[in-house]
Amino acid sequence: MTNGAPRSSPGPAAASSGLTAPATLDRKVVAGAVVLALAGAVAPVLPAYPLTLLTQAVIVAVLAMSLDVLLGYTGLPSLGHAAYFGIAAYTVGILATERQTGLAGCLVAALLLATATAAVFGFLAIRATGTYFLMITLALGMVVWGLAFRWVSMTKGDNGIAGVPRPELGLPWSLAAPLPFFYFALLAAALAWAAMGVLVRSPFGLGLKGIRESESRMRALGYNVWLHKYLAFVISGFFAAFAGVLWAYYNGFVGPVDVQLVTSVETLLMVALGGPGTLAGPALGAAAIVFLKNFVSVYTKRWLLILGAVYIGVILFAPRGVLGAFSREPHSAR
Amino acid sequence: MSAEFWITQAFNGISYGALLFLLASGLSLIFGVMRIVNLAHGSYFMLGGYVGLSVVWRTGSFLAALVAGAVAIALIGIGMERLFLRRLPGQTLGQVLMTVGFALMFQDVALLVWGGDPYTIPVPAALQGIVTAGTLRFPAYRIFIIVVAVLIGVGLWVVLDRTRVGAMIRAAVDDREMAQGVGIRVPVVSLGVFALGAALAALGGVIGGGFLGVYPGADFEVLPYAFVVVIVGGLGSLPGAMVGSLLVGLLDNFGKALFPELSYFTLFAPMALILALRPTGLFGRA
Amino acid sequence: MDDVTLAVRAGERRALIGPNGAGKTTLFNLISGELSASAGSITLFGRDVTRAAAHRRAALGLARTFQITNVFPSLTVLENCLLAVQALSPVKLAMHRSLGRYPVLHTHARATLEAVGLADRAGAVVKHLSHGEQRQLEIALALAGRPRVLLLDEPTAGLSPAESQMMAGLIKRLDPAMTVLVIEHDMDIALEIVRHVTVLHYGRVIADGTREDVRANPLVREIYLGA
Amino acid sequence: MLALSDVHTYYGESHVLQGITLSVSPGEVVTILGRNGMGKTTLMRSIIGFTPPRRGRVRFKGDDITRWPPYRMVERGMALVPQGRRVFASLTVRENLEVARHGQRGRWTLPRVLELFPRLGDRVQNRGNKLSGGEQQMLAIGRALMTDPDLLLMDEPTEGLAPLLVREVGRVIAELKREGLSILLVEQNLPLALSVADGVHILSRGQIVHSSRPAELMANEEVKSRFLGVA
Repeated sequence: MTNGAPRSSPGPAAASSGLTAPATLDRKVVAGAVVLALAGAVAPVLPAYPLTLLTQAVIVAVLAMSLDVLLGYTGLPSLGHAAYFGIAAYTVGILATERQTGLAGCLVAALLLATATAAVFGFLAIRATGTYFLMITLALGMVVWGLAFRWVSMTKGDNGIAGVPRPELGLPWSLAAPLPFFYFALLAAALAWAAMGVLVRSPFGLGLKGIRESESRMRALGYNVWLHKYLAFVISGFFAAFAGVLWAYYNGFVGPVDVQLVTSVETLLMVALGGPGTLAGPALGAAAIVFLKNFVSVYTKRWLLILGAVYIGVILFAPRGVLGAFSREPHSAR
Repeated sequence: MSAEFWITQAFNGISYGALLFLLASGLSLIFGVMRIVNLAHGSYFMLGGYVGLSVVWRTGSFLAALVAGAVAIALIGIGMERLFLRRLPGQTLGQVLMTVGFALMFQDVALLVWGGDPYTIPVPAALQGIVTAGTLRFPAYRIFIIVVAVLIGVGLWVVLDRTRVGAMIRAAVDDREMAQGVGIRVPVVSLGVFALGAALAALGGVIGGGFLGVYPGADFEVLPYAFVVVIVGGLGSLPGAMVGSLLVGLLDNFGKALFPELSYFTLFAPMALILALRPTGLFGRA
Repeated sequence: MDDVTLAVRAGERRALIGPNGAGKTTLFNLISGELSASAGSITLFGRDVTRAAAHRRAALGLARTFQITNVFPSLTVLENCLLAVQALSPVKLAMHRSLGRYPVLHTHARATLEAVGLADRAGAVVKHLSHGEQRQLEIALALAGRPRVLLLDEPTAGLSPAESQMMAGLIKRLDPAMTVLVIEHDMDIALEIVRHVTVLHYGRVIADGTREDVRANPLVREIYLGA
Repeated sequence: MLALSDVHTYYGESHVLQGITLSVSPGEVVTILGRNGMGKTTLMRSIIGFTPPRRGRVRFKGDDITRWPPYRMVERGMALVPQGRRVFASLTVRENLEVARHGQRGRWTLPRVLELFPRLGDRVQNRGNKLSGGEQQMLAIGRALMTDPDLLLMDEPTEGLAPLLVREVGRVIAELKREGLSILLVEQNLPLALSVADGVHILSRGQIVHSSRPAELMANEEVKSRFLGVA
């Protein structure tokens, strides 16, 4: 009832979708489709290395978009998102190398296992808000990293699982070759993008944005806020797992690095860089970081230093709209 | 398993918990006063160890290493707070990303300066012995760690609970805005707490360097431990950091000894349980 | 709050008044479920809801507005209203189809905006609205679910006199079957809307009756005017 | 002592104070009246620096303090008794008072504050969160006095207090006034407000809509009913 209490600041500026004007929606979809088609068109003429990076960017973009569903749309900053990505990647790695399981089997098992983990973790994390949510997701993410690192009989520990074979789909082109695999990844990413795009524009997706803006109002309107947040958490984990499956096939290797804290934070950076709550933005942010990391590491050994500076620079110099969205907690806690 | 096993493991757990306390108490204090989630806190631990190492090499004095490590890292902390973090009040995500940026840069700088090889900080001869009690053997250095942690814990408690400065810090934790409204220079208090937290982590790094060693990657290895301590104990609570450190130290040791492959699981599962029952930790307030 | 007993009949219009800190908003928070009562019971349409979560009470037909405007600032006016419209329907959990495929929701949302006079602002982002328009939206969100009981917490807070008059008109035009409980400081406005007034002071009901009764009540006069 | 000229304050986009001009002379008690949500607390927050004004100036003892951090205002001799008391929950009564001690002049000391509020004397070792509402209010006032102020900002010091305690607060305000302290008082309890005030302003929708002496306001039924009353 304090009339002097600072009101929580508004959410991201770029958040409102083209919902009210179907024309804008179409234009966005068209723009996205054009970008995808363009990527598909230039791929055959690209040299091997840029094509590899492009494939990587496409896959990581799915991971970044999955986090955006949670962070940008629902307002929940997860610091353990690599967990679902990593669990799926490990599942594929282990099944494909030790049991020669095919694509369908790997995909189903990986999505199930990672989504189930998200369902358990979400149950623990959704109870907390603000900083506590951040720290709990961090700690839960570390559980997965710890297992990857220490459960040597299952995960081969620090050595990781190498030689993950790419699936054979019975097509004339082998996915072992870079170009067919790129198209495979592109198609998969487009599907994931479309699915998440529909999700955030659906009635449920609007509910998520409402939660980001005001939980108390949502409760008063009759929403079960917990349920919405929980579903968003699990769905976000599902799409992260989808990216993890692609990653395992792309990289041919799965190791603790895929589930570590820095991977989770890097995904946050991609979302923040591209603009939370836009899907396309985080996808572009993902591409930007992937290219930056790889190009810089070609020219200098000091790429960590530069990447660190990028983190700090993004926070200091990115327009306030990009991060202002997250200054929700009034800093005079009462 | 023999009683000897249990006692030795418990002792190891407690001494590791003592080291964690040095790390986590600073993290918890910083969070309490400034609401900053500092992901560079593990870097303070690692850099403290490296600075201590260089000082021992140069001077041969362990004591000088402790002092130099703490002071150097306190200065780094002051620079980070004053020049960067202060620009992001209340922006949790921005703080997380920025402190990770610093952590990556520190990691690279350490690699540049000290190389990729692991080192151990040589400890004074007086701390190298073994204390025996019947058939039990306790390394003197681990006893030293416990003593240091107890002294620092008591010191922190006395300062926080018994002095005017401590009351000012607690006032800033309770209500940052109103603390300014009664004339407390909260920005100065914050800076001091940040420097103290960084210095404690660095102290932990130098001491830890004597038995865990100093090596690249130590920063992100200890960080989750510190976070678990703070989460379990409750953000911003000194007693919470004490109890949390002991709990985590014991769980980690017994976990590693009994279920080596699942040792992280044995550490984090109880944490999850505590959180499910008390989302703000054992001693935390909402 | 201290031992408040209040019974409101269906279709009744009642104002809740009292000095700052008298517990009016606290009472609303108890009724809507934002807070839970430590003792006593709250009954809605004959059903005990004392321990029910806020969203369950809303599902029973209870809606409220907030004293400090509580809307969704970076969404458009229409999106705000759609959120309220879909709130009590299972559609809110649909995630496989875009919201544009549910014309019924849009029709209902636009009708609600029409009712509060915001139809021409449907596409505007809420944070760019004037304060008065945001207060109108506040009401629209509560009305969109076609509630049976409506709690209005200072609907005219921060409005200019002209805007307040408009708001009063809007409230008077509400479906007469709807029960309305309103916290209002501006007595002129309150008395235009309601016949019954309850006065709270220090978390207790100190007067209850028609506006004439309350106006003449010496205790009320003393609290407000020291006369 | 204190002078505000054309102060405008915003919360985000919302324009809460719309050009406030007022002043408090040494030794004077000025009261701000007005209903809920009219900007009274925002006014206090703007003066002490919690929510600095976006436009306009605040002058205090000759200095332009508009953008000073709150602790500097306090060091200069301004103190706040905030709405909702906001005593430090984890500090004892004694500590709550001690952390606020800044003044060099020593007019207010721990014993003197305890003399003014005997009830606090019995509870010096209790933590802030163990006090009753009335005791918290006493502590909030005592804490403000410990900073040794020349100007006291009091934001609804009787909010939610039982009638006996309201009288107690009234007694304290009168005593402080006798000591020569300048006070800017926000109050909804009209009898109390009028009994201590030298001047009265009514705040409505972020603007001052009426200024007069207490006696004039007492006699002006129209203004009272329009901005304050029920009748």
